[in-house]
Amino acid sequence: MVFIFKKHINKNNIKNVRTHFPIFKSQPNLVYLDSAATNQRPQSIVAAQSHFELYENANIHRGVYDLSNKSSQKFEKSRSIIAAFLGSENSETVAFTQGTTAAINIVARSYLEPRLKSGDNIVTTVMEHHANFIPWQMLCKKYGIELRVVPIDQNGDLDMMQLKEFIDHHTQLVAVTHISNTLGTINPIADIIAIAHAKEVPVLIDAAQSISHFDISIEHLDYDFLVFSGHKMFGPFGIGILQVAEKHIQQMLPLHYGGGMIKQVTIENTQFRDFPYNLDAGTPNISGVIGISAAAVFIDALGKKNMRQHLEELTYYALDVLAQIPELTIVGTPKKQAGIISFNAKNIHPHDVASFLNKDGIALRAGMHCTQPLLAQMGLQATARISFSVYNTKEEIDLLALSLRELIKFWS
Amino acid sequence: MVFIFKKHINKNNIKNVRTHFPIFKSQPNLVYLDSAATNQRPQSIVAAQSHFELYENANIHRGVYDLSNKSSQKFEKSRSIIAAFLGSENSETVAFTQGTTAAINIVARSYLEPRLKSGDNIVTTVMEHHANFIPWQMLCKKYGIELRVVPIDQNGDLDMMQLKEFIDHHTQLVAVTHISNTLGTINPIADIIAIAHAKEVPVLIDAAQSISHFDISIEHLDYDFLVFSGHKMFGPFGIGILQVAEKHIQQMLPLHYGGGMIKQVTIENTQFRDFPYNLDAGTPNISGVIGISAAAVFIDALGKKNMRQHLEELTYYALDVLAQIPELTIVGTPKKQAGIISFNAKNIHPHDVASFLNKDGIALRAGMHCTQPLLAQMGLQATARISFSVYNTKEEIDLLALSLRELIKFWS
Amino acid sequence: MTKDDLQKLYKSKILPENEHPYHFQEIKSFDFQIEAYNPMCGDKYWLFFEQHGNQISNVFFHGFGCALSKASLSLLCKSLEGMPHKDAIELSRQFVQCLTTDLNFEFKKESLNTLAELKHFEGRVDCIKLGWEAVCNHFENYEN
Amino acid sequence: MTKDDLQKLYKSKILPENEHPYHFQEIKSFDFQIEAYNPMCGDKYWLFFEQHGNQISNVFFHGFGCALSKASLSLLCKSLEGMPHKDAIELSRQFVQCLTTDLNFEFKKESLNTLAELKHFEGRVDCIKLGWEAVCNHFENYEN
Ligand SMILES: Cc1ncc(COP(=O)(O)O)c(C=O)c1O
Ligand SMILES: Cc1ncc(COP(=O)(O)O)c(C=O)c1O
Repeated sequence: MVFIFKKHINKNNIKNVRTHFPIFKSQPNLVYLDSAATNQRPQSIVAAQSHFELYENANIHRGVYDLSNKSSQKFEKSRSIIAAFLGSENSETVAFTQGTTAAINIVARSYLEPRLKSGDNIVTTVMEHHANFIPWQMLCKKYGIELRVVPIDQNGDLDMMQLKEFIDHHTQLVAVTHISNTLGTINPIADIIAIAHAKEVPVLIDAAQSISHFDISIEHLDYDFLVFSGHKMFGPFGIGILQVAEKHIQQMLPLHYGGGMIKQVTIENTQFRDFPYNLDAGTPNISGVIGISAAAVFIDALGKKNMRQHLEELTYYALDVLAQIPELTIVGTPKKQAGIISFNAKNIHPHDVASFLNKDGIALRAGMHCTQPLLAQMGLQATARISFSVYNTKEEIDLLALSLRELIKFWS
Repeated sequence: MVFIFKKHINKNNIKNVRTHFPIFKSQPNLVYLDSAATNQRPQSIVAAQSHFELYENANIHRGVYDLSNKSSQKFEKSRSIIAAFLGSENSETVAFTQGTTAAINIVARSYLEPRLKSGDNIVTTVMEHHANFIPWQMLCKKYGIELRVVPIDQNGDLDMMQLKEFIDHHTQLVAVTHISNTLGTINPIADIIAIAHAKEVPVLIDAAQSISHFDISIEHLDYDFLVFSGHKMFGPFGIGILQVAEKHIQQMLPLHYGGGMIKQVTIENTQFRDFPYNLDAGTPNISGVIGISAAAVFIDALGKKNMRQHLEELTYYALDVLAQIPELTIVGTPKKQAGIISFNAKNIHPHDVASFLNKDGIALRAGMHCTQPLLAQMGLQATARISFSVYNTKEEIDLLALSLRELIKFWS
Repeated sequence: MTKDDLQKLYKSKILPENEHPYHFQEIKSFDFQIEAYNPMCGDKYWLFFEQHGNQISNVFFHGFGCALSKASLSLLCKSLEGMPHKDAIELSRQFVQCLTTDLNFEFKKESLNTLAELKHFEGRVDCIKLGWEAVCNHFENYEN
Repeated sequence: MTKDDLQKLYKSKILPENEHPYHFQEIKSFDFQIEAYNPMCGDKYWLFFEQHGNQISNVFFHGFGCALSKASLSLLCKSLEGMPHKDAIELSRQFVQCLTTDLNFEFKKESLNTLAELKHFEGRVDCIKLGWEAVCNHFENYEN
């Protein structure tokens, strides 16, 4: 079974990377511009998982036999691969979750909730995905504390002055996205972390949209919590990561109760293991864990710098090309932008845009992108959104432009 | 891509079913007796998932383009397949979870916790897996209410008299396993449900060990909550099912907050969808869902009756064969038993048994099997456990016996 | 549906209705109003009903959404006007059923039949049924 | 490790130590005791220490576990007796490190070297290190 990395992936052949994604072989005309929703999957990562399931499958931890041992080793090895991928030698900073949403909710419940007291506040921003907004909103409602929502300016950049004012000694957490999944805005997270840490406030970074092409290292960035999903980094659904800075590890309570996370159970009482193992209640998603670590290996093989460069080229090219269609309005013109562009076509609702472009084989999203507060602030009901990954090309953007022009002509 | 069900599976060829499991082709001498921990995976189910990931992958719900539409359809179709598999036409009784453990914890938190008041009690049994014990223990501690733990008799059967006495009008839930994962005891769940319902007490059935070979239908059994895992029914890790009777659906609160489960979000407030969609916070494990429904189809194709018969034959054969080795003690002799046998060898610790048998290619579990209260009641520190699935054979049991005899001889 | 079919359909039915929607205006005095909102995509309309006794006399609508939802609402207004509540509910139910199940009905208004055929226009059925479903829900919750 | 190797090892080192463990008895008067418990498998022992000042004079142990953990504890008792705390901690740490990292130490007691080589006996390292780790943890928590 030599599925894995059959074709050599490296920094010189990012141009050929599309061949690693079988969907483009079976559907050569597919123009997939929805990678912000989920990435397509390379052969090697899917094979890493299915190889495990077909030939190496066993439950972990408590097995003495070879199959179970190897499975346990692969599982814990995956944890150290992810830790290294995030700039840490300590694999005990890394917990496996169901995805970004679950990871954020765990921080809300296992870390933040027990320490909230009246007079506290939580700082987040208006551009967050619902996953990084509703959990804080709900906590604030439950405890009657203040949710401080940093607005954006007319370009789609965070109002940093406001952010600075919002963070005070009663702030229990700053939760902010690295890249907006609707506008593509790249937020200055290093600055935000510095501002928050100056007031001794911990920071959660939602890296769902940046993990595959930005260097993210706890050593350099010094964030307190980092969250992201496998399926937005070429890996599988149903698995995500919560990385927790060493200084907070002791404060992380379990989420669920069950096997795997316990030390001792009597009829009267139970003692739990420490983070990250206290989050492994029940059989973990072992093949998902293997998949997400294979994804980290895949990304490192391609090189995040190359990926980012590729995405930036595509983004600026698309911004240029779309600007030449007068009936289009680009939504947001942030200082720095990567991989994601929202736009609207005059008189044509985003859903109609998506339906017509679909007939030309172009896959894009229309709607609110799980960012209703953002759209409300911008006075918009919906946008059409394109988003890129490593397999996209400039030719696809040309096809998009062609299709849009045709639609606009048809509509008028 | 005609991976799927390449070989025709039906009720007549249960004998040949082993050929559907590639691990036994690549390791022909593997005697896998740990299916209670996790099943091996047939080609068709792994292929159903990887085919989706490689050729049909897209995020669900909010996409207008074909790929996303088909993905959404497959996702919701999977829900109805599972509902039908569980005897319901109403797919809205079925929620996807991470597994059995997560499903039980959701019932504890989303259903039970908000209705607990002082003077209440929860009834469970001493033979539960930690997953169906600790969540109730924790709730009882938190609210100062009583956890009533039904003991077993010396055979390993539930003390039904005690169970009957424990359930009263202050009981908020009875949580019981269908089959003990340590003793193999089949509990009389129909009787238990009748007893509980006579006092209007809802019942949660942990079907982790029975789902693949027992007819379990909400129409006939009338349970209130049913939970099980994909990976113990030939499906993937990281996915499980929570089925909720229609009458409780309205009471199921969300667990996590995020995209997918919301109706409307403003800066001030959020409205949620109803169960089961209110549990889909964040991107669900789409390929896991496809995998678990493929597993249901696989099981139906084999026929649960055939599976059960096969398991019973193996179980009784093994009980016979092991009884002929005088140095062995079978742990538990319940009235009805299926698929699982615990035993101990005189003077040889279960771990040493497992290590030596491993050298003969026999994979079995040793330890406490996440049932510490049960082992404590039985005065045991650990057992060796064998468990069967559809791919096991009598020849394997003979090999097990041979290996055990050799070990016992070596040890003495 | 091919691209060609889609274009024909839009050209002949949807776009005209979308560009000149019937009774598309916000009115201030009405007998009752219904919100039709799809949180997944952001389409949001208000329907304003005027009635004499149990007879719907006028329906207006206003809001924001795609061409399909707007065209469908425009047809809804035209269709329900003059109907007793009972018939309006019946028609709305049938129309939603038609879009979401295998059942087929023959509607008097040809344009409704055209719309109903779009049940296989995947990913957009929600747009078409938006207003109709809101009407059903309203009457289920408030009238019965 | 082949089956043959496993059998040889058990025959020559583990089983004798397991069948005739050193100081395997529950004693009532001691200077301090340490619990060695592995919740994953249920192995559970108590270690009983007698000391003169900072010098460990006797170590007894009692409890239930597999042949490996028992043999390892038996060797532990033999090894630590007569040592000052400092040396006992040092030795325990080295032994655990030896089992769990790539580091290698040469121990004076040949039987310790044999045990330490079992670091590649997958799935059983926990059994071997059980008592030693308990000693490390005890001194870290209570002495320092
Ligand atoms: C009876 C029983 N309940 C619950 C569980 C927990 O299942 P999972 O680990 O898949 O959440 C198991 C599996 O070990 C089990 O056997
Ligand atoms: C910025 C951001 N945060 C969070 C999420 C939620 O991720 P998941 O659905 O994988 O939990 C997404 C994905 O849509 C996202 O783009």
